[in-house]
Amino acid sequence: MKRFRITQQEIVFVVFAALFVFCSLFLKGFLTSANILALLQNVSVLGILGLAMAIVVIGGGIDISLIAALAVPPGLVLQMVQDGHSLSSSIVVAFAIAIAFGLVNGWLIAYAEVPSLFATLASGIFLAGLGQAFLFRVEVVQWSDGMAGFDRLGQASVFGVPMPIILLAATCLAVAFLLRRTRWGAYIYAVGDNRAAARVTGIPTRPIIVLQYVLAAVIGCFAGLVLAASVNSMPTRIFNSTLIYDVILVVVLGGIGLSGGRGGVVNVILGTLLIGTMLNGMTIMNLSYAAQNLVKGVVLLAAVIADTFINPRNEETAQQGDI
Amino acid sequence: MSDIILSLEKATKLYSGVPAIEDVDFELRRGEIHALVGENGAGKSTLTKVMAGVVTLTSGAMKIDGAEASPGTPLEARNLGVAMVFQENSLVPTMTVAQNLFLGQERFYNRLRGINIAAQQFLQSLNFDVPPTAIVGSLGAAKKQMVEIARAVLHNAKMIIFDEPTAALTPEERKYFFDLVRDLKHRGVSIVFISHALEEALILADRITVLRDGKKIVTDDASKFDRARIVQAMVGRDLSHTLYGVKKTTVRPAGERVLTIQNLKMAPMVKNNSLSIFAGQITGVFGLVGAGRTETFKIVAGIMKRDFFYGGDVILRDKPVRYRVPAPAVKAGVAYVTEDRKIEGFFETATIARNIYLGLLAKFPGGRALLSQRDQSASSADWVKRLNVRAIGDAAKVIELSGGNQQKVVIAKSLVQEPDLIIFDEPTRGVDVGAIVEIHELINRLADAGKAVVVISSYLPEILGLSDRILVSRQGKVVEEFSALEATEEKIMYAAIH
Amino acid sequence: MTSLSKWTCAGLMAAGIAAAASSGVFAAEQGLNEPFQAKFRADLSGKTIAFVPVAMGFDLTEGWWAGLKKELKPYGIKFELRDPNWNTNAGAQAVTSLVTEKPAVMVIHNPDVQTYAKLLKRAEDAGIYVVQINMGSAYRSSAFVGANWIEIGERDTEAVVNACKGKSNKIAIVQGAVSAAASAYTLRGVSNVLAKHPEITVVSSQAADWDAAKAKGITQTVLKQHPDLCGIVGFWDGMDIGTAAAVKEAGLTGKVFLATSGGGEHRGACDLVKTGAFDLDLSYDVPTQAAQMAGTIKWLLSSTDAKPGAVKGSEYTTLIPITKANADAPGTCWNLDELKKEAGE
Amino acid sequence: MREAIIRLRYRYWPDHWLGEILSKRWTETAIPVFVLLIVGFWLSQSIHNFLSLASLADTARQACEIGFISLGMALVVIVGGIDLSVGSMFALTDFCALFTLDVLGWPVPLVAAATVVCGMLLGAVNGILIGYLRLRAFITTLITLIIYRSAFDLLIQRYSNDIAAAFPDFPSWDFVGNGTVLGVPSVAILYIAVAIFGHIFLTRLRPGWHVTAIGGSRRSAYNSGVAVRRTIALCYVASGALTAVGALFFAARLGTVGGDIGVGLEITVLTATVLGGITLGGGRGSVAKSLVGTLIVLLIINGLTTLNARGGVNRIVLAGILLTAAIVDIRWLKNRSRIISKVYVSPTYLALPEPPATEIGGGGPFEQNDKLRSVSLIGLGRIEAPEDVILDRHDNLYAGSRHGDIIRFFPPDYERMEVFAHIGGQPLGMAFDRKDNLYVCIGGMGLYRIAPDGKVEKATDETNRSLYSVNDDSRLRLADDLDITDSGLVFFSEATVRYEMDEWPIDGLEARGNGRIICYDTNTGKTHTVLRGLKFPNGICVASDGQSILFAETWGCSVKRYWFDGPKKGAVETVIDNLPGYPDNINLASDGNYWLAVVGMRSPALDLAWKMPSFRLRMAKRVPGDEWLFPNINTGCVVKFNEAGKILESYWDLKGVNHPMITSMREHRGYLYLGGIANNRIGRYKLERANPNFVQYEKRWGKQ
Repeated sequence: MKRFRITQQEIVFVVFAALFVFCSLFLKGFLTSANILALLQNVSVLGILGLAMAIVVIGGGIDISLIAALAVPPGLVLQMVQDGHSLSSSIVVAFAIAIAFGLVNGWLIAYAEVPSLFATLASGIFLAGLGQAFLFRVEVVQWSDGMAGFDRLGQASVFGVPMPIILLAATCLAVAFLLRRTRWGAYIYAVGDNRAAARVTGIPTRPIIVLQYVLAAVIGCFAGLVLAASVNSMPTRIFNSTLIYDVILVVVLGGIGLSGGRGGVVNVILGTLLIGTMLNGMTIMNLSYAAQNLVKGVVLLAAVIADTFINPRNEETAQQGDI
Repeated sequence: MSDIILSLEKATKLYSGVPAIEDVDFELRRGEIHALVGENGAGKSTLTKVMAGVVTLTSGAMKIDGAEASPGTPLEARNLGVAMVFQENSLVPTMTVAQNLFLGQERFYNRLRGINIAAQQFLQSLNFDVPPTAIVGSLGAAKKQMVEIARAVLHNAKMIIFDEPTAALTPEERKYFFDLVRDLKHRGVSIVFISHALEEALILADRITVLRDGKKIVTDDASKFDRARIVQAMVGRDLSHTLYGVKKTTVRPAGERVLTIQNLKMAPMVKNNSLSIFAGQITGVFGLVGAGRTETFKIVAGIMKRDFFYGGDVILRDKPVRYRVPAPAVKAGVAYVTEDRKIEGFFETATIARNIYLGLLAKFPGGRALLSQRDQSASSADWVKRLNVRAIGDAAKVIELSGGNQQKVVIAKSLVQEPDLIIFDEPTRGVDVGAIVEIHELINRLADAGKAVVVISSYLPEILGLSDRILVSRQGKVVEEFSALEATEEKIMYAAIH
Repeated sequence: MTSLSKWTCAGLMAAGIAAAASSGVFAAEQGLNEPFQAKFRADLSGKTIAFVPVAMGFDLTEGWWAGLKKELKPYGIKFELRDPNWNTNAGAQAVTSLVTEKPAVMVIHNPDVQTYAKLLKRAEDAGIYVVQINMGSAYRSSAFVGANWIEIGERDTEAVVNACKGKSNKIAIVQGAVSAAASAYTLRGVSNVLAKHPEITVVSSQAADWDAAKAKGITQTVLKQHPDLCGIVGFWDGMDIGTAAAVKEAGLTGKVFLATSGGGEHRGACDLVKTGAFDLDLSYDVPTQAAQMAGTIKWLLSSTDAKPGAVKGSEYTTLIPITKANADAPGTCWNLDELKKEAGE
Repeated sequence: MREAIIRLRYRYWPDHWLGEILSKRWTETAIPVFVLLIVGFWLSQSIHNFLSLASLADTARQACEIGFISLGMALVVIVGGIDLSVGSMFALTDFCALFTLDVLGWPVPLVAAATVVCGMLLGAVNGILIGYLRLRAFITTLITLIIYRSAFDLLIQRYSNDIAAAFPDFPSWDFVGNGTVLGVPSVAILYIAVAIFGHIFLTRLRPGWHVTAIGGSRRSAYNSGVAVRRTIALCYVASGALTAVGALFFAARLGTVGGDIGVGLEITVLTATVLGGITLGGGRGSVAKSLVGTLIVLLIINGLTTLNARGGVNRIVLAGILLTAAIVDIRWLKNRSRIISKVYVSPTYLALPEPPATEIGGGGPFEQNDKLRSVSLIGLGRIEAPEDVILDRHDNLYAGSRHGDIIRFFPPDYERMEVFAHIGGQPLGMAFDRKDNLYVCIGGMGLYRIAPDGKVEKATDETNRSLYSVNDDSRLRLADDLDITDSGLVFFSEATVRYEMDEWPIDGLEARGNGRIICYDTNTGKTHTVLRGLKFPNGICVASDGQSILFAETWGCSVKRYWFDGPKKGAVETVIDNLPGYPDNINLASDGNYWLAVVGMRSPALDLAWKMPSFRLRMAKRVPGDEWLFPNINTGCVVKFNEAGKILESYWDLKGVNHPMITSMREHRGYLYLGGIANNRIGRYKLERANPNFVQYEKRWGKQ
């Protein structure tokens, strides 16, 4: 009975492979090492954010405030350096803010028991507002001389591999290590799988939930620094964009169920690759942005529908509040 | 009109290729009470779900009133005159009692006052004291069960299927229920009911069908059965002497006092409860559902919080403690094995080994940041062997195991923490007979090893068979204490009710 | 002369004259009473100006706001700011409620050509002057002050086409948001020029939604496929930071000609031109726009016949092309912090 | 002095309202409403023309547009899903409206229809995917959000110039966008209509029930025969349609297809929905909650904008209020039932005079004796809880039982018994009418009538709802005793309206006038309440004059008389004011006097406690319920009193061995038959000096 089942992860892999083969065959210039690197580089920030989201989703929550964590603390780094502070102290301040933000998120969700969707929605708005009102003078925080050298984080390359890809890979390894090899990783899975059981077993569920959101905020902040370094500015308006939806798609599409306790780094990589291949292929085809979105949406929908047909859910196995 | 209201011929239902019931022939006569018994997984629930239209047969035929029928939804089944009271509560927790009662046969426009009054009339006419305007989610298990039963009766069905209808009822309410069932029978309604309490089947039923491993073993008049014959048919071997063994003749002496509870309060379930637990013996805690037993010990284990003001004291080995979360309780050597393993028992997508290892980690993190694959396999191999957990492979997820094996994993997850005070809450609920015996042996071994063991159960034979000392709980507090030597079913039951 | 130095000079001169006058001539004897200035002051004092930008918090809107305050505050004009923060619906609501509150003038920065159009008509019918800034709407109000996007598109493209002479003739276009008026008009300007230059091939023309990261991603891909690209037309310097970063990353700085446009704030424009990120940045010089608006408002409020809705006019901004040649020159760019300081914020 | 203050405080301050109000389901929304009031107050203070009609109308237009979408979202969330695609649907339907109007030139009604149909189609895509194909709502609507948005982007690229060029000038279109009826914006009128319908839909109509049921428990709904898939799909269609309606008004008001129309709208709407208290996950929610949430969010956003707040400040304040409200609301919902259980019991002040002496040798009419020692027993062990006993013309003895049966014992020895009728509930008081129908008060059910052939009929189970009662008191909870007048009026008492049948002792702890007397007219079938605010009214007996009834107030330890006819009609008068115990049933004696059962004796401790409401309040909060100080109801007596209320004699059973408890008694042919609610027997006592031919209903209505 088991072996006939194909998981969503495998479906996404099949779709990705098919797309990749299709693009390689029919698109001139797709299957070149330069383009593949460009493909990866274009989605590396998305991938890093996906890892942050994955930690939270595996732990049974969701973090809508990730984009605020991406935009505000790194923006502050640029702003502080612009105002004459040293780069290192600015980075320390930024990470301190990210950690504090994660703590607040975690507290709201674990202790005040506000549903994660709502808590992070509101806290994200709060952080974005804070940045907009008090931290930045203009929404696009520009690079300044004090940042010299820091742009290597986004623009350098090692052995021809652009830095963001290396950073994505490093984050993947770090997160995979955390989730698979450490006690806290095991706890995160346990909490996401069955929070009540984890509690009864004696796992400190609330601190673990707080930890998830702190990790997410810190990784989000890191992604923001990479983003800022690669475009030489921090467009904090990115908070208004629909980037968070792409992040959720990467995670969920990769096969990490929103119900928690399932999936891992592999799923994020898969989701990221699928999105990356699609976007890159369509950019090569010179499709307009709107058309790209349309195609992206339809392919995603097809993948999700395929999953439903292969792994049908019926009234017997349906979960309560299964959104 | 034939005498047979419903019949199944060679009924087979496959779940993903695995038969849940196989070639079952079944006949239900008009106006009879028919008991279905069998172990967990024997196919009772599947059989009844087929009749109620929740699942459809893979092969075989079903006839209702002589006509071929295969209801695809509960609605179709109900239109054919079949109503069912489900084991897993099938009420809508966010709606009122009255709404739940009429759900499915409501009118297009429903006057709220009208349905409230009608619901009250109906519930009271069955002598069920349930306020019609209460939200179902806020009711206790017994009241929910009453609403559930009332709903099936309200549907005016030709046959009603009850799946474990009396589990949550007090003896008083159970009596009303029996009267109700007999009354229905007199009105010509056929009753199918599933029960774990074999005595009920023997008292109430006209005929009994025993299922085992998805196959029908025997159907016969109830008068031709006794307890031993049913058990033998259920299990396939004679277990009557090992299961719920004969009355104890010796008891273990009380060791050191491990736990003292004084005036513990948690509104509205626990009311000024006081008791003591000793090492080296099994303390059985008996009480009806809603007597506050589970809540009291959940407070001890830090799973629930006592009332903030005037909440009373929990004293663990002469030291007053007040755990707000279970983690420190676990560290202090208190283990609670839950009564509801699906909700707070195990991690369903994790393997057996990981489940057990998580228990170990939670108690002895000891600065180990990294997981050790070796520890995990060692601890799990040890406990899988000690508890005789049967699984298809090491990578099997716990959700795929049978109820008994799931329960063993939950127990192992707690025992790996080497607790001194172990609280078993309904340790054999939903566990097959073979596993019950094993779990009972394990509990006895723990007490012999000097641990303080608490067994909470609402099943009297289990309490009497296991305990050295019996506490009886009623309305939120312990009201009576017996030595196992002096206790009888009558005495305990009297204390639990009056 | 650039605007900043112009104002500084003007300010100094005015101060000098005033000082001379007070100490000298007027002290000596009574002069001629200028007949209109009292009425002018009376017409302005106590009036309210409401500003509805698309959002505050970027160089353009902050600059306009500061510039307006600097010019008009001394005349006792009161200011209302309604910041919809990129939310069109909230903006429409703000404009709607302003119509009932009846300020003397509304300065409107349209998110698109339609959303406010009906409301602006209602406002003028209700007796409020409407000045539209930079992004016009379908409704023509008393005044439009702003850049000529078609001209921007044309001049940027011409510069790119020139730079491509003798090279591959492949260019890319990085648009803003397709639905935005600024982007659509600029694109028209681009195609106007391209129509005259059939030798140019556009290898990519995509919308980056005013988003630097997206612009970078698009440009990266384009550059990987067309390393011989000779020029890029960008639609906004705030977004083209990303385009420039992609160019730099590909090591093509100086080889690919990047033309863009923006408000001319020194950090976003001159500094980036200096570093070579942009080769051409057409600036519509926000302080000048603000000064022009202020002048228009003064005229509208003090005029006797220009009733709201009765007059309609436009003031297209004269563009300042910023290139390496003038990026260092004082007055080419302006400084938001200083402007804010002058406005007393 | 202090006592007087306490008395006045408890007489005039309605303590019990707190618990009753909190028990109302709508108080779940209390926190959001509270926040809304604060926000509204704050804005009206800081914005000078905030409350002006024009300003309110402006706010209303936008609020109602968003409000439509919130309603759709509420519906989807209640059914257990989520709809993230509303923003994009809003944009597409807005485009649809303007495209058909400006480009295709359709007439306005057709445009409206087309827009709504377009919304329904878009919603149907979601509905089919989520309802029928069982996709997950979150991910599905996330994807359709992207698809719809990009479709919109592609469409406006092509058509925005055409739409921008048109300035449609139809009065009807302007009316949709800007029209008012009596100063109320057109959109608000439609919204109110839809909201009212929505409320009725969710609470009373079958499909609404199905929606709630699916959200509350999908499996239960399926098992109850609800068409789960179709209902879910239709909810998404409705969400699409409602979004389209919002977009239609938006299009008419602004006429724009700007690129960022509806971007982020799903966040606003979701925030409003959650803030209003509609739980994600389903099953809980109402139209009012949706409205409250929408208003809070919009008032904050617009109010702060008007107050010249920059976007950032606006966001900080909004998020701060959202989080605070969410935290408080979660605490509130979590502890609400616990708070109710703490505050529902609200004791009040009751001062009784020193009871008359009952001790042996103390003299007086209540002096204890042992007369009832010699009662003979009927049905010992075969009957449970005969609260009342009654005999018919043929000397048959009837008694209620705990199982809801009316048991009939046959003369002469009353050994043989049968179940005369089964009703259910707890049969309490009984009385025969002129035609030998037996009327029975059933605790928990109401008033029932049993024909002589044993056929059971419901007489009444509902009375008129009183105006000032917080609890809906139209339902009969504890009908207790009754009697029937010559003209066919059934007067029956309801002991308490605050507690259910099985909680009646708590009413004794409260000692408030929670009971009432109700009249059921057998001629018209109508029921109405005649007296309210009685302290556990219990026994009822039509007095000899035929114009008044005597009734016992159990906690008042008194017997009163109420005239329902004659010159003193409507008056109430005290007959006995200070009994030594708690009176229960009253019945006629053969000599024209009255029998009164005293169910239990007063104790000094409770008498004192009744004067100390705050003491009992503390007790109710801290001591478990079964250890509260309750009125003692196990030993009692029967007394006889005359028309003037003078006690003539009393009958006791001091040891309580033979007949432990007395709640009722009937005199019949020289015997006194005794019932007791805790007994398993009926007592029969031979009266001396009694009329051996006395049959109560023969005396009343003559022989037949």
